Amino acid sequence: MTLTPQMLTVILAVVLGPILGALVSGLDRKITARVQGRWGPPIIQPFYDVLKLLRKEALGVNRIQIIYVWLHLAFMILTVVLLAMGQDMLMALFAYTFSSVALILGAMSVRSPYSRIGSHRKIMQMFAYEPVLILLIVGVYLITGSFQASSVAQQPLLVKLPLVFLTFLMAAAIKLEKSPFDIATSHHAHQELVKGITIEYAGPYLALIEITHFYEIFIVFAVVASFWATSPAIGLGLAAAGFLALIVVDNVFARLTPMWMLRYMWTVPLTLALSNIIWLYCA
Amino acid sequence: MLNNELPVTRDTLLNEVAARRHQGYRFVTVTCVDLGDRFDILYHFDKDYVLYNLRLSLGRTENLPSISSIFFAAVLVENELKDLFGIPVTDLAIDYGGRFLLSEGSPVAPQRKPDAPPAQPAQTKDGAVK
Amino acid sequence: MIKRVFSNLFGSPATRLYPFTRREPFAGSRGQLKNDIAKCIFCGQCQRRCPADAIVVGKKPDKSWAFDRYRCIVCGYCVEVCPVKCLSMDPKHGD
Amino acid sequence: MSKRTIIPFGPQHPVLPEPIQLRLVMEEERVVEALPAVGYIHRGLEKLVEKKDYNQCVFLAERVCGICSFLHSVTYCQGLEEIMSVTIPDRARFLRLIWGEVHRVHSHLLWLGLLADSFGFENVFMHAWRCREMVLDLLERTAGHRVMLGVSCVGGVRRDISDEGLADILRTVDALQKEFDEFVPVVLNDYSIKQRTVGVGKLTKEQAAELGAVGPVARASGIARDFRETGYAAYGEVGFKIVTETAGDCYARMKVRCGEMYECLNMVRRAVAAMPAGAINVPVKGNPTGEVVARLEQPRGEVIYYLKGNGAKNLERMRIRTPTFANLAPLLAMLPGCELADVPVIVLSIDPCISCTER
Amino acid sequence: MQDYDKLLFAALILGPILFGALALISPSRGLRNAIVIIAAILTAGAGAFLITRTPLQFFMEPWTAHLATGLEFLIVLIVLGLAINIRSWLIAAMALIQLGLAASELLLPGQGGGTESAAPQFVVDNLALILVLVVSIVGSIICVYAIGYMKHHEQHAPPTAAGSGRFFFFLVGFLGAMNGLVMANDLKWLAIFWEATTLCSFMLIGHDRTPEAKNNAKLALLINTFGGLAMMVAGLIAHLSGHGENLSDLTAGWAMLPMALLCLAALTKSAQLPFQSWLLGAMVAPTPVSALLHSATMVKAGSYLVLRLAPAFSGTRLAVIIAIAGAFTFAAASALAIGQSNGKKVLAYSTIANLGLIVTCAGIGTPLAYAAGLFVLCFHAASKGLLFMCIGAIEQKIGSRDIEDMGGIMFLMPVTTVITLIGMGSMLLPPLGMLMSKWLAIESAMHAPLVLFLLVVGSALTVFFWAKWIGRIQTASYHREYKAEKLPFTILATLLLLVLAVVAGGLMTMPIFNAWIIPVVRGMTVAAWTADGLAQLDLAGQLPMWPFLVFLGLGLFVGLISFARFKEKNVREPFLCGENIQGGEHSYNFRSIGDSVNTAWSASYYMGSFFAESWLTPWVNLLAWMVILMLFGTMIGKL
Amino acid sequence: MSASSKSPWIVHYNCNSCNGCDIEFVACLTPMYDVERFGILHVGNPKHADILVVTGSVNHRDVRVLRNVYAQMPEPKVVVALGVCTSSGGIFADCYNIFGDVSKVIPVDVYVPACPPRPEAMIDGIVQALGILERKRAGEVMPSAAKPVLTLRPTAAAEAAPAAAQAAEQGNA
Repeated sequence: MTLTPQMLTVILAVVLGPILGALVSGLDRKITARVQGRWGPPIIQPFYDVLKLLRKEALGVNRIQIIYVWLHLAFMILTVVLLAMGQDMLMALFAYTFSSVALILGAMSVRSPYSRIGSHRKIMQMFAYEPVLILLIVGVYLITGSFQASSVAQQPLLVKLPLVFLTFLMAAAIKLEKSPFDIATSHHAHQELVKGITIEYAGPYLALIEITHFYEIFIVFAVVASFWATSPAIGLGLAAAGFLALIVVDNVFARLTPMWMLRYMWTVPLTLALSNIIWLYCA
Repeated sequence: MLNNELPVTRDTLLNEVAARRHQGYRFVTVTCVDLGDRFDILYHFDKDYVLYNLRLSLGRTENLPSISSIFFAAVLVENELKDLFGIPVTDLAIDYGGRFLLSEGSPVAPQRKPDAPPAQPAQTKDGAVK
Repeated sequence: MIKRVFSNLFGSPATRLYPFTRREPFAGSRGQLKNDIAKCIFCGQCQRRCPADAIVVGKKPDKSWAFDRYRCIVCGYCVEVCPVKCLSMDPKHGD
Repeated sequence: MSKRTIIPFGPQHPVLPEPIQLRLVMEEERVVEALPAVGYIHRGLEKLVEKKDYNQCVFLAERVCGICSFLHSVTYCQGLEEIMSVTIPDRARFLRLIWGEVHRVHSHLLWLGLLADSFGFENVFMHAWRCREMVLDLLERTAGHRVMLGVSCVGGVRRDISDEGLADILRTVDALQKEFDEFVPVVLNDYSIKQRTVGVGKLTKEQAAELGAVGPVARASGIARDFRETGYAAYGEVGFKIVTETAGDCYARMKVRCGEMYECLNMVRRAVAAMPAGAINVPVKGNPTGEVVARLEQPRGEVIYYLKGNGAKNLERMRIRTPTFANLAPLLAMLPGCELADVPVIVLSIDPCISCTER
Repeated sequence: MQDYDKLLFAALILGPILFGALALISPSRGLRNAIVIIAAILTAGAGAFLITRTPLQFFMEPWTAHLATGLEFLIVLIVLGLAINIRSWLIAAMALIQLGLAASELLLPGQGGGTESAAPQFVVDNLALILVLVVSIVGSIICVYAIGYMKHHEQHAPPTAAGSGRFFFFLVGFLGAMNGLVMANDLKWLAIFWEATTLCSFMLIGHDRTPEAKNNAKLALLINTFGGLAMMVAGLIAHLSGHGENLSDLTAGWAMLPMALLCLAALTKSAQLPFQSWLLGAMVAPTPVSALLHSATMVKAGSYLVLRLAPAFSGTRLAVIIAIAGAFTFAAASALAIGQSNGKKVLAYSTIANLGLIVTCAGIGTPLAYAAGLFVLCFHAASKGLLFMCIGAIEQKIGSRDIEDMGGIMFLMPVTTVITLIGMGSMLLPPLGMLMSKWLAIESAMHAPLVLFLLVVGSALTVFFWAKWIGRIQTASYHREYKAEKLPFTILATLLLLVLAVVAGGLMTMPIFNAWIIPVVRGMTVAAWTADGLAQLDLAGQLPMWPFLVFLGLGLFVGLISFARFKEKNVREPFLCGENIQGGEHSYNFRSIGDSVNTAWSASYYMGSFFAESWLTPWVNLLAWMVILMLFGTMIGKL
Repeated sequence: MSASSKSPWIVHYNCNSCNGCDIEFVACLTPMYDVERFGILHVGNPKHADILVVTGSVNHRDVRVLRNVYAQMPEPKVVVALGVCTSSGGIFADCYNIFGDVSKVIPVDVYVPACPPRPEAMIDGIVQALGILERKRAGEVMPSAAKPVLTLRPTAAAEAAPAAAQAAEQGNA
């Protein structure tokens, strides 16, 4: 069997994705610490965390939640694979959505109230960002005339989708559990739901969720970068800028309530994205 | 002796408390001192930084009527009396059943002097709650 | 708040990198109790005054001064009452 | 099954600094009923006065609560001084005021941090506690310990502050003032903080009076009651301005406490300037006989010590009613109707000190 | 036309009716069950055999035109009689108008000679074939399922309930009427079968004869008679204007007003907003009825008709409105489903939403959209039928259809629960059918911004109500004992059969799409379709399945291994802030006020402030009526 | 040091503490001390934690909570007890509602004495706990922490001045 460039991309994305995601996560923690006037953990801290978790005792409340955590990871990798293959973006989004749904269902399979409230909030989060993501795909389609992820490299999308880019960053804040949207779970867990949706996962299962989260971070910033896919340098710069913007927003906002999130996401970003889309229709 | 002190009995307690409320006093707290043969129960009220105290002398086995219907805020401290002194407080707005501060394993009515055996407070297995 | 964020980001963090950099404890700070046993007269004042019963003084003939730092609340009352001032508060905390 | 959600909120809950359980009954995320279950920090220390003499109990009173520790011991000492008719030296009164107000700044900063933590504003939390370190260092330099000052005694204070120490205090106060000038307006005007606090946990003036709210909770509801007005310690000489708000929500409570922090700094400045010379304590002889109710204003509100002595070295009865105990009933009135996300904010807005409450 | 084609035709339409009648008169339950099973096997077999014979055209003897007229009068009279019987003057009035219409059709000469045209009365093309397959296979399975269900139901039904014989007559007969409907080309025959399904559903919904059942049956009759009325008006106009009183002529002839009226009829039948209330009311019937109405028959008639007409109105303003109507229904019904805790109502709203999706696809009308519509139709029938059957079984076991009550069913009925979970998973798990169809639908809606927006909103909402329901029923703690589950054989067998079909179909979505749907769509000749559109269809078909199967398989495989390796010693109490009370299945108990024992419980979110049926329904109905008015508004320019 | 000791996550339970140790522990998280440098996170959920930080003497109601929290932590786990209340009850040892020190409920690996310990002392204790965590990870069975009492006996110099001692003793009697 010979390696085609496409397969190589896929393999690279699947292998390097979580590593990059973990590094970004570590950098995030370091910069956040600095922003708060602290020294902060080492940048490779997320690797330590995952390695430690993998070697901990695998505790659970019941068995069903275990299946879902694997599905959570599997569908996240599937999303990466689909995107790396340049396949249909909408389908990739559905795979991605199901990855989150799997986590939600896993958290719901226990009756534990914190876990369940967390998963309901996660559903609300999905409900809040899903339209924005689909509108992103619509925007790309309107520009390139194709749903294939490979088509984004044709031209710098940012030029025609500035507002969609902005709203995508807002959605990214939800996906990365940043303030003001860190309502379902959060890194430091000083919130009313403790750890919310991941509360009943321990040890290796939590490590799987973390790894999935690394993939998620990778996807998010890969998408940010793909807004200027014609030039890798500008794309990376864009990702870095988005990354910094997210950290700043995280640090200048309190956590707000789920209802506020719904109200906000269904008004401001949606209006912005829609107006962007509408001018593309008109153009 | 404290300043502004008024002795009350079990029968006049509620009226006096209601009178304080009517005069615009704020409920502060209840203090119980076990004198060995009787309980000395002080109800503290405050208005403009001046304390007003009602002193009730309660027999060791007597019931104490709750004032939580007049000052809701008293409900917590009355539960505490029930817990720590084993005084049966009646008509509590919220009754923790003698498990307000104490738990299983704790001594029963620990602040009650030991000479007389305590009137058994309602310490059911699971703790009765209203 | 954004101003604060950037001033923190580009300023140096406030963290003191303990245990790599240690700050000298303030003079007069109550770290842990020390007894200069050479001066001690085993009078038992400290034992009687200690609110936490952390000190047991052995009387004659077997004189000893036993200090349980796992009971001591570092209030410094014993230092205050010690008649020969053999007790002192070391500003350093224990090890 | 019911459409209502029933969850235990606490005792082991990271957003609560201390163990207390609220049994929340909710409809979706709206709280319909909240009842506290306490007793996780009940030690029974009131009874310890029978085992420890009244001088040792100064340290006991200090450890009723680790946050307002100094003010507990001061209340205790003031009570005993009243029973035993001791007049303490002027310098001791001023020192009590200085330490008391510095302590209040530390307590309010701690509270501000915890409140920020409860609505997930980590940056504010970190910054508040960073400022608080300045206060704690000041306390350690002047009193010998960061938290448990251990400087109270019946008849005055144990430890003097040198002139150099007073200058140090002024320097720190100025530094703090600079920090506050930058930081407090930012916090009070932040959009997201207002979102989380304005209109949350409303307590009307009538409710506050009715349920016996004390301290900043009462003052935020428009009840101008502050025991420092009675002029104990040196408050009469130093002068004191009461801070009140009328809205009665979490934001008002935040504003009251922020205003008090400034006021504390001013009082410390004036006290340092007016500091009289002289002894710091008077010897106290004999044992207490009689009963007294001692009251003063803690960071959280009015604290009450009932002390009864019968001529022995040990007191017969010590009874402590702390501000949080008084504020629990108002808390129960604030919770129903709020969102789950607001529960920690509301709970922390009364600045709960469960350790005080349960003793 | 071969003789055995005629036989096939008879077996599909008359067979079920005949067997239904046999079931009605059968003296014992055993015999009746046997008859139902034979009917199911025969119908399903005939349906499957039809694949080999498609396309087919049936030209009836001329005299059958009179038969049709007679039947039409008969059915309208029956409706009239029923209306008078249940004292619904509105229905009676509509029936009278229908009677008048039928009579005027006889009296007034058509411009083009009406029924004498050379068009076949019945046509089996690919579209009809798909419908026949759905009806006869899924429908038959439901009929068999009903055997076990009704045995239990007879013991628990209210004393007013009608006999099971009559129930099976209408249930099985329904399949015949439905088959007739989808194969009918002649408008008159279409109307006859259309009304027949209305009648069957009326009888089935009212089966228990409780006041609620009677009311809801009346509502169903009212709304569907309204639809029937629209259809007869359409027929009359077609007759008068000479467009030809059959679908093939209509679709070729651009007759907009009859088309709009037929669409209106279709919207009522498929319970699109604002006509959804009858389908929700139909919940009172025994569950097999719901299963049948929602998956294989009745509502599918409406969506079938829209799909049938779609090529004709493709590209017109009518199509735009139809698409909006469907998409609006999709979004609004999904939103309404969120506020429901009644499981069957959630399913009902989900049905309405998915039918809305089909209508949208028909409205969009590109090849891709058309394929998506067909896809939804097939997969929805299987999944929804399965889900209703499961919920029926669950309801009979736990005595409630409230989602919140389904907490512990994992222990009570593990088999059914797992099947239910698969059924629900098939509604949202990629690459299973429903999700793929939604994907196709959204992709095809790219050029219609409003429709697209509504679809996006709807699909986001869909996840919400499925996730919380799945979450509720799968809840299980490690310690509980699983109980052996006893299901009647017919129920178990049909559940297994259908779940196998759902899984097999779900795993082969793209092969099915490429091998079957694409040829069907490509086989149609629609003027508005461009080569570009067809290319898009092919492109969609190129979506590789293997990554999905590989990762789904891997995830499940590794997950199941960990599942099996998870041991008792790894079980911990759930996090209850440290106040857990130790011990087994009561691990959700905690100590609270005064050391009392409380049970932690977390209810699902229904977002009552946003999604309450009571306040949302009037608003969405208002909007939906506006869309309906717009539907006819587009006609004004044309007239 | 392997990954397990570079990523210690902490759950904190305050049983019966006066808050002194708690706030000092929280102070460890803040900019001045910032224990996240060691990878330490305050997770608040026993299921994610490696280190249980206990403060306060244990009262009867806390016993069950502490046991639950400890039981819900996955192996390997370490318990750090802050403050003298955890090791002996401190000043509260004689209170009626005190169950006893933490080691009567769960095994303790590190004690950090003082009332309350300084944040520096807490960091020392936690760093010590990391070593224990590492060794537990390797499968070692670690003994519970000891609480040695410092006993000083008179030295020769002190013996040489018995007269002064006796005089003082009489004076104080």
